[in-house]
Amino acid sequence: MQFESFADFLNMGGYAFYVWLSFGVTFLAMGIIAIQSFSKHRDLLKQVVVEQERKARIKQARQQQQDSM
Amino acid sequence: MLEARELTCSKRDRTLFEGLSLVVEPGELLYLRGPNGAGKTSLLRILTGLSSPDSGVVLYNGMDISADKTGYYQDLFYLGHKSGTNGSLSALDNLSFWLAQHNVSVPVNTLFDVLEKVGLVGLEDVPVRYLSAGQQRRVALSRLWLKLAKVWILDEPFTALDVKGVHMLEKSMKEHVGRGGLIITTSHQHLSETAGEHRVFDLEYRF
Amino acid sequence: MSLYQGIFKRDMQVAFKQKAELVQPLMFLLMVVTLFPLGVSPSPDTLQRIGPGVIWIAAILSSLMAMERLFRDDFQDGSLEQYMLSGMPLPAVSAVKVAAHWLVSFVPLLLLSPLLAMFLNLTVDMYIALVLTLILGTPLLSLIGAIAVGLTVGLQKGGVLLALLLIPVFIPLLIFATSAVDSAALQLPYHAQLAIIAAMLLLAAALAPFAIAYSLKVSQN
Amino acid sequence: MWKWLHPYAKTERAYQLCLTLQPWFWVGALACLSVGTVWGLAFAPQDYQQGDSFRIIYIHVPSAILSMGTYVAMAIAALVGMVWQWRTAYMSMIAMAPIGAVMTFIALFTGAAWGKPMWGAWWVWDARLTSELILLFLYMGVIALYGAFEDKQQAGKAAGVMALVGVVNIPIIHYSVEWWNTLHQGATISKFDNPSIAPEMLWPLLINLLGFAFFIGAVTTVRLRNEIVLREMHRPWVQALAMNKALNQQPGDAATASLKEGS
Repeated sequence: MQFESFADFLNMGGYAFYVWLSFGVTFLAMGIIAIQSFSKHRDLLKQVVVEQERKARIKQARQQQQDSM
Repeated sequence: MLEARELTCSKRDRTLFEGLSLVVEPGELLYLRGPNGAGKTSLLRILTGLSSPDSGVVLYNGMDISADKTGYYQDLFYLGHKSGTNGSLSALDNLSFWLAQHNVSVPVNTLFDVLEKVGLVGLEDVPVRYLSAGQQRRVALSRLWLKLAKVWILDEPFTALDVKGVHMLEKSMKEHVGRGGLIITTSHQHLSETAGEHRVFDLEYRF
Repeated sequence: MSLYQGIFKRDMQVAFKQKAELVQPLMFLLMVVTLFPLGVSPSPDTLQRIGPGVIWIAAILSSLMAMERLFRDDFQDGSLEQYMLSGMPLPAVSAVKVAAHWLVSFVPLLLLSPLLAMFLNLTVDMYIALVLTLILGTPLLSLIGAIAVGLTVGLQKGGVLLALLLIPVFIPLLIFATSAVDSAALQLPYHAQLAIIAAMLLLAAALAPFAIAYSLKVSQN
Repeated sequence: MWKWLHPYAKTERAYQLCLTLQPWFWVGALACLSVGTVWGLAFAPQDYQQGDSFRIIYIHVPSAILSMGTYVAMAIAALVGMVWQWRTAYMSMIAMAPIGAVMTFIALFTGAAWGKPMWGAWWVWDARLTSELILLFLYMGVIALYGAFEDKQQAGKAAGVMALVGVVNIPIIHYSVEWWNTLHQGATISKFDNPSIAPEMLWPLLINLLGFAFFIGAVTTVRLRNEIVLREMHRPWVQALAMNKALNQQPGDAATASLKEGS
């Protein structure tokens, strides 16, 4: 271990702010792109279901018009 | 009662019509006929106050519309060539915003029912640009049943409508006239008897 | 919702549905600003000297790109006619539309300004002056720009014409804004310049809506 | 040639491939990233010149390398799409673009944060950072172009051409910016030399590089599946997939029915 104590590790030889800021932003950005991709996947599948129901409603409305003609 | 006195209008230095006067009483359907380029659309736009004539005046209930517009616009519904709906919004949003602008409050279910009446079931929340021209026309037409306007000024309302659409529109025109409404419309297909009796006003093409 | 909410909310929703048209002027602004260090010189003090001018010129050019969106869609799909027939006074409608346009195009520009200041090595005082001039200047851009957009909305090739009409009119704003930031760099007070910009803004806020309404009627005719 | 690749031109096979690859990518990414970061932060020796601030290298260098690498991979996918007319190639190209842009942003941010203690300013027009910024603009261009088209088939082809134009320009931009930088060397910015990499410093760097690559692979598979579902929405296999996904989650009522009462 390069550092004597955990506090020294956190201090990063005086550059704590820059090191932890860059690591934080990096993993934050990676997290955001990953989560965004997964939630888009969920929304897309939900959208497919909505499209299915929309088709069913349109078909059903067409039937009603045929019968009422 | 909508009256036009001595209207003159020229577009790109060609006088479309001059000294044109007409009176339309409530409970009357005026069918404006004329070849392409005769100035039908320009006349309609002048009657709605959207564009101003070179000379002459348009009166609604005896008052000049260019002076006090709010009273006239409260009773007016104008359907132009353009549908007046934004492509990226859905039919539902377009209509609810339009109603808000015209100070008409209508429960959401009525929106759905009117859209069902014009045959747009299931397409209520689809962005309008994905709809066909005829369907977009129906979204614009569905405003007829949402805002109870006395005066209907329709510019070729039947374009891009299928047979069922035309029949429905003519039936509602007949009902509107029956209720004492006033309609001025142009159309390239002759009005069938379902639209009830109507007066014809001919606009010749001037060179 | 009330009358004017009908327009404001509609513009907001349309704007968020067409996100690309919002982001592109901002990217244009960022790219124009990055051209200057490459073209002129990367040394920090040169950049600091030309910084305010560069940011303001880039802001004006990028606003010209976004400006056309104000009435173009509404004119083409006929919504503008329906506004005119809605009984709402057209100057009020134009004011609401300009406010919505300002919120959607220029507030992101304000949010981007720290990055631009960093790229051009502006000091903190200069940055504060820059933000103040942006807050006062950009509504002025929107208001005056809307008049020219109202006039050119009917034409097919309105884009370049819009720039020709508006750039001369934006010159006073450019002069006072950049001089305010420059005097901030020299630690001199810059309230005079801000006051002049504010005066121009108030004048535009009072008169522009009527001019916009008139220009829309002209292009509708 | 490349016979084994042909079946993956069809979208359903490509979807299954992504499903099988994805868990491995995620496991690889998590393992390598955690090992590499901890090793780099805690156990790697300090740099004699810059002390501990140089540890930012363990994320700056991998993200910089991979931002360039993802763009090249994107261009290769575009080329494959163009030459063999594979739709999945175009889809994977546009699936990679956002992550490449994120990698470039990371490289930019960490480069600026690393440079601050050295140069005293958050942003300096250093050669590497400037070409990284231009790369970000190239990414933005491809993404914006893809988004501008309504028909995604056309969008793929157009963005593909831009990706190829971009990849040809990357070396040109790189060397012209290097030359521009030396031209203005006289300016006040002092160019700090690359820290000499001792072997025990290098290992965590390589592990992190692998970790980042796995991460990019993992997110690309997810986004590629998104793109496939988006483009093949009317295909029966996508509808079956979506239906049973919705059923085993919670058989909610039809979405549009709630829209009718809810809005």
